[in-house]
Amino acid sequence: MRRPALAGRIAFGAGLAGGGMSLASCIGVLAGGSTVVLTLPSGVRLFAWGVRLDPLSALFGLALGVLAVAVSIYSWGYTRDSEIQSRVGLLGFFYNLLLLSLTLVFTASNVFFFLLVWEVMSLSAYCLVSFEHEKQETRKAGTMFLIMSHGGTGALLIAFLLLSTAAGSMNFADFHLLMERLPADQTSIILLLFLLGFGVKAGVIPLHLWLPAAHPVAPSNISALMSGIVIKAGIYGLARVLFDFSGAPALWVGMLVLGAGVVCGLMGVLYALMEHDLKRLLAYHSIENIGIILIGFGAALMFRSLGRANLAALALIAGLYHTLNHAIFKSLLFLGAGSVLKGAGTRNMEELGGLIRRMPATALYFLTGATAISGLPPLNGFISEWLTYQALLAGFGTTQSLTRLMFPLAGAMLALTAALAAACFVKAFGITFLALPRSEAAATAKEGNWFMKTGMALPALVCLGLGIGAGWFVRVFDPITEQALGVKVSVQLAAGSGLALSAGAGRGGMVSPSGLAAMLVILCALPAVLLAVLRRGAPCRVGPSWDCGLPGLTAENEYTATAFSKPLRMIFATLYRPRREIQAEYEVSPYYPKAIRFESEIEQSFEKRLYGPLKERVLAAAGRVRAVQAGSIHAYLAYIFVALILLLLFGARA
Amino acid sequence: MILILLLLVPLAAGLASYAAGRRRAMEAIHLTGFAVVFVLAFLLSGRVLAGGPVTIYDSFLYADALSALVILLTAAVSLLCSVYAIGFLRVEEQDGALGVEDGGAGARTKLRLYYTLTPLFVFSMLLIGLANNLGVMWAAMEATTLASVFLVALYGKGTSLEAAWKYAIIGGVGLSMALFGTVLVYYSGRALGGSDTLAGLNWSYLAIHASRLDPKTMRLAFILALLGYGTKAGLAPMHTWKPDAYGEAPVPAAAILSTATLNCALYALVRFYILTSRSVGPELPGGLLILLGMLSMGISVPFVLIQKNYRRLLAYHTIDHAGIMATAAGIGGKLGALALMLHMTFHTVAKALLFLCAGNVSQHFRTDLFRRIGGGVIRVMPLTGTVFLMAILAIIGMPPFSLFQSEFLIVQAGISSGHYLASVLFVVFGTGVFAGALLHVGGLVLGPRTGAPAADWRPWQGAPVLLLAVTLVVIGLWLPGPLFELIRAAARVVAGE
Amino acid sequence: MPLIQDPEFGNRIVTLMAAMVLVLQILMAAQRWLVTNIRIFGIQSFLLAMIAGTIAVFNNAPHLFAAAFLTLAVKALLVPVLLEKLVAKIEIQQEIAPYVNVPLSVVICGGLTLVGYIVAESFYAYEPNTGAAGLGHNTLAVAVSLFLIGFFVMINRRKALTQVLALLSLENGLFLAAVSLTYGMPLIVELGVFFDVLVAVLVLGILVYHIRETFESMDVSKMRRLRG
Amino acid sequence: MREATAVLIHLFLLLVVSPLVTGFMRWAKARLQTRQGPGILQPYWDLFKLFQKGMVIPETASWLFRATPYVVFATAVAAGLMVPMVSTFVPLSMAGGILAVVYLLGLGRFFLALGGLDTGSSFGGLGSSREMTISALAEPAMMLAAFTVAIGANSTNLSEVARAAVGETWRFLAPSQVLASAAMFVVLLAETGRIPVDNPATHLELTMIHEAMLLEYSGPYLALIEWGAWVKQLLLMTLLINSFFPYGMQTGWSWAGTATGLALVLLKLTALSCCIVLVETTNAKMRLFRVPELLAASFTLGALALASTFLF
Repeated sequence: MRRPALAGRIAFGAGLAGGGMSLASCIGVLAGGSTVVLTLPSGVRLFAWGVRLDPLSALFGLALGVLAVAVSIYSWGYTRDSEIQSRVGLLGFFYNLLLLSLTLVFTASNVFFFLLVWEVMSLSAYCLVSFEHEKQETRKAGTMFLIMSHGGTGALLIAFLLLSTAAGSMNFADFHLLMERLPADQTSIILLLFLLGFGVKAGVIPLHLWLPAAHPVAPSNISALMSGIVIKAGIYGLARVLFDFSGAPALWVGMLVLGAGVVCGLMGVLYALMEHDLKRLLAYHSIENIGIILIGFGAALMFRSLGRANLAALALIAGLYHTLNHAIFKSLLFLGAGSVLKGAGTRNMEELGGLIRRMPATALYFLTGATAISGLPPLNGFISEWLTYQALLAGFGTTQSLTRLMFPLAGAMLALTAALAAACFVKAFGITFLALPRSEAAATAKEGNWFMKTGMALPALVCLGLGIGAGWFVRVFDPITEQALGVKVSVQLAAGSGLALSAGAGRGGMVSPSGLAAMLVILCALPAVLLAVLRRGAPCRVGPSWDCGLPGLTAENEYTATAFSKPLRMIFATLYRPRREIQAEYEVSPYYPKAIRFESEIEQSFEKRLYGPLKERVLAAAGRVRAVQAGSIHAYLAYIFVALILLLLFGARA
Repeated sequence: MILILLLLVPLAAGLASYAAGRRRAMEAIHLTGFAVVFVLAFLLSGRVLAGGPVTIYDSFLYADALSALVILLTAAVSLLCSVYAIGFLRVEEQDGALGVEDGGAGARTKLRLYYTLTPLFVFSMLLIGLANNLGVMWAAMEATTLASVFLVALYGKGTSLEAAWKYAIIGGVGLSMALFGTVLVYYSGRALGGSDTLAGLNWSYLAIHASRLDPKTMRLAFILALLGYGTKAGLAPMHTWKPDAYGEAPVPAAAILSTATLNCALYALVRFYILTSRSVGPELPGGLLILLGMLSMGISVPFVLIQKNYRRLLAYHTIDHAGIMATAAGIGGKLGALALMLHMTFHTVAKALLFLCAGNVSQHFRTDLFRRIGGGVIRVMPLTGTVFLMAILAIIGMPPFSLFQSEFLIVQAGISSGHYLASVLFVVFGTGVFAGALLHVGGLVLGPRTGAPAADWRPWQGAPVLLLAVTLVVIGLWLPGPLFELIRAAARVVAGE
Repeated sequence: MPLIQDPEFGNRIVTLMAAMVLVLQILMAAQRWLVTNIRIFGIQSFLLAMIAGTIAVFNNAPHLFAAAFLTLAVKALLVPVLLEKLVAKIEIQQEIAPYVNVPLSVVICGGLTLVGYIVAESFYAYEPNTGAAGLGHNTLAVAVSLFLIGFFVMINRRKALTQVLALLSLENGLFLAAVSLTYGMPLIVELGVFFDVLVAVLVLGILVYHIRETFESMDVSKMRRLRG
Repeated sequence: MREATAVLIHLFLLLVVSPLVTGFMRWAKARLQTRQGPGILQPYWDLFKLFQKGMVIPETASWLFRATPYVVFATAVAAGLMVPMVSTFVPLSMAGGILAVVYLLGLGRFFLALGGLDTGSSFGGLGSSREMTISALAEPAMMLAAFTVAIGANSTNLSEVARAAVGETWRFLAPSQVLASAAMFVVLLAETGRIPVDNPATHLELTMIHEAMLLEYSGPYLALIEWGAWVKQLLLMTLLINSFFPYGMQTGWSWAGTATGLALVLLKLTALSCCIVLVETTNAKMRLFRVPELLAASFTLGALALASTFLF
């Protein structure tokens, strides 16, 4: 507290070290395919504290490790010379608590310990989200987050305890394929509860309400962790339950997950398009990407139900790969947004612009993240989407029933989602970083310091690496698929000695990210060199953009974020139910308005039509119940009297 | 000897305070008395843990692990509240909150009343724990009401009188039912030898011969005792006096009421539960306990959600937790009993802490309404604000705090014994209360600063808060071995091993 | 065999007196003069003391004499006197506007008596009609009815003092159950109970006084500021 | 040697023939509208002239503006190298199939849209916004059509697709193929900026889509982008042709076969161009907000195509 510099160094140094260790141990496990089991001394006596690092845990630990390293370095710089600096010790405490609890969530080996660290994770995330609690928005978001998260935990509690009662044990190790042995209806209930509980944490629509509220209000380095890895805890839970505890579930489970994924992806990106708060936009994209992950999971479940283990492995790899990818590029994007926020003082895109000149490094890294999240080759987002498509494509042949139409339709929706995401990131990057600054703050923005740049460079490099090196990297998934499905598919997946990915033997469909990258470099370089050589000394001058003959191009002439997304707002008006308001002030004639005020707003349908009425109903009902305690002692005595007579009669009859 | 001293010390402290009448002297007596009581309770726990039940005077007083735990908790809370009360009442007197008429004479009378009645109140609670005879236990329970009525009415305002009246009348009716139940237990034991003597109502005697008690009578007896002691514990629909009494009593008294008194009432219920389940089987008493428990949890949800007054919020919270503990008792079995005892311990720590925090806030802002304060307590009173938020998170079942463990255990017990509906409702109601409490207390504690920072560190009020806060954190992560053993032993008593 | 040693005779007398106690209780529910109520309560308590004495004589339970004496002293004499003094002090005589009017109250009391018998029935079915059980059966029904009617009166009346009185009469039901079912409780318990009753009356009396001072009314239904 | 020849032919088609196709379409359109019109070879002269000229870079633009032409050109050519033209041999078959083609084109579009925004003028933003919207809406239809052909071939690899298509003589008559090709045709119109979606000839501010993004480009940069667009058009057309009407495609290697294949491809391209020109002259450009209806129709066709593979 008193010495912020020291506090920051300790806090983020610890985060860095922890992240590094996590990375090392996870890589060890994934490389060796072994499982590390450890029982910690438990202080609460009744319950064991145990950790188990198996391949699935290690994958998530890997993502966490990368993020912890990058974000810790970034935070070091980010918290300097900011309002947070005076409270950096507290921030560091919760930051490290969050990292610790996340690590333990991914590795907890029994029900009690899992739920304990799960809630600690939520709690530390709550404290971090509410860190700047002076703002009403922040408090509201934090509260909503914790309440929804707790509700989800309730569902998990019941589900886990039903499982543990059936297993007669609290240990995850005893839950392996447990659900295959339970009656079908019980399995259904348990699975639904799990989907509900983990769905809240992952931000699956319609349980997502907290996500776009809570992620943006946290300090940006925390937002990076929240969107990057905290929501992945939900995905981890789903993966653990669906591919470890559950055997081959009923077909409808896969269909449900797949459907949820499609809806989630599409709705997420559609809402993101309408945002011009940079961080909220990114938060909605998290929902979208969770959807893409779920498409992979859903397909894997369906394949499993249909008895196609190899395909299931492919789909599972697609989902998990995307999980990892999203963790990395989303945190990269949030870190970039943090730099923008720190440099220009606002997250509102309508006040930004032209930052590419003032903050070149941030712009480059943000562009990398934007390209990756849009699923464009040769970065990592493309790989996981490609794998997802391949899985969906192959799904068509797995069954003869009408169900198979789900796969290509899901594929088409995925394509739409990805294309809309690209549109959205053209907007996000273009409006924020390109052309002219729209405000004084943006015009005088400052580039982040060296730590922040390093913190962003790291995930950007990983994005590239996971893209180009996909053929080598898929091997990492072997122990996971072997544990979950009993097959190893990396040999079929990796072609051309790791230079390319194949969709599996017998099915064509190959892609070589490294080849694509090389080709793009060559094809860009060739004309560039040719032009440079052939046109040496040719005139090239800098002039003003076409301003329609008006005196000079100013920031007011620029397209705004709102304008950019207008076509889509009109096209999807059914979903958005936009409301707009135009006020014009006239001075001389009605043809020459002096000033025009334009306001456009879309309806937050889930808030207005689902949660709003729900909240109102509950509160109204509570208000009516309040009449019970109206102050009349006679009424109070009457309650007891009635209870007495009823119970006496019951006791006499029974 | 410990048993006698345990009863004599608070009794003497009360009388001595009355006799002394001067503030300094009363404070000293108060503090010393409770310190001694705590030490004695500590020793008693040690004795019970080491050598099993302790009895005296032909088993007139009897302390097994269950009693020892309840007494230990009572003594601990009383000690901390007595420390707090010294600071609290001094400020109240200075601020004129106790009345300024007659040059402060009214305030001094009230101080004297407080320092006299509180030890008597605690005395009667200790007697509940120590009495072997169910009738004596009943009388002691009645005495707690009588001793605390004037504590509730201490401020002498219209609302305090209203609260005191409701407390006294509802409590009186409730305890009449409990007495009826006690009479019926005595009646059901008529077939046993020695029923004419004092021993016929001794718990230690009845527990041994419980299987021979007349089941028909025991069933009615349990229903009446459940309603009676349930009133005292604040189970719905007999809970209505609670928010009024807790909201109006001076904070330290309210803290004792909502922790120690609740424990004592539950203790009495559990004693009846044990006898009844041995006589007629655990289904009926267990089912009724779960029914009332669920009702209590359910009724507290709407009131927590739309609460305007934070002290009443805490009261509804106590109703919720009374329901939780009743449910745990009703689920029963080894797990349920253990969960009950753990929860009782943890709840005592957290709830006492909450009341003390609420007292600090209430004393600084001079209002109990959320709306008037508006928020930002953490900026005005950093320690109180932080601890308040922490404690509310703890009590709504957030780990790493301890109540998470006991609630987890309750649901586990519920599901493994097939009480699916109860378990699901438990979770649903828990979430509702969670939402309301977080919403309101979060709004109260967080936010921009609304006024000048409060007077700096007040040792008398700060120390107990800090101590309880540390305890709360520590027992969430590390439960001391002997305490855990005591809890386990108490749970064994409840589970009837 | 002299009458004094015939338990059958004792049972008859006790049952008769119990029935009178019940009638008094219903009377209390039906009429509204405060002082009359206090006196009815006094008579009721006196009858209870007699019942205790009778049982002590016929069933050879000498410690019940103590209970009888205590009842006589505390409930039949001390409490009525105290309450009457209080009434004189606060100058209120009549209960106005109960929630349920008199005829309906009486009907409800009848219903509650029925409940009392249903509850007592469950004991009766259990044990053959032996002497003590027969006594228990009838008097238990009366006791439960007393209890319930007292409770009902508490709900039905607005005045603080009537509530106190009703609470006491409700406890009379308890006492009846205690003496007739079990020939009284152990002495120490009895003493405790009586001490509590005495203190309760004092405490409630003081409260009533304060309420009267603060609210200038004894109508507890007006105390409705604490809500929600 | 053979492969080198094949690659050379491929590159020849991509880079050299693509302007010709555009020239032919312009010429044919002019003829249909009874105009004289420019000569068929006009695109070559345009390119030649543009590469000679000097450049004006907007002062608001950043390095991204300069990088965009290269990326657009490179992605188009790279995608072109994965599409079979004359034979089922595809130069970069291993680098990716239809998904890679779609996503590479997406990458080019991404940068083009950013380049449009980078100028700071409203036109650039307007063009970017509309282009991204329409292409996003075209994507699911495109993907469904791609799925239909890929399912037939059990592969997303385009050489496999073509091989499978060649294998069955009358396959193009299957309902699924007819419907899918119709869907693909609509997508083709949308992706290449043809009437009724966009008018490649217009420079009217309010109706521009693709052209609006290029407004600030001049000289060699404009040349590269235009060229890239033509390459993209050609590759999409061949994709349509070779997926659904692959007659005459070579599966092996022979000089004669290659010659026939080349001739046939040119013939089919001419035919397809004529179709496009017909559509363009007989239709008016749609309002921007009617375009989704067209694309929805295309999507439905694609879905029906899939359903019919199920039915037949």
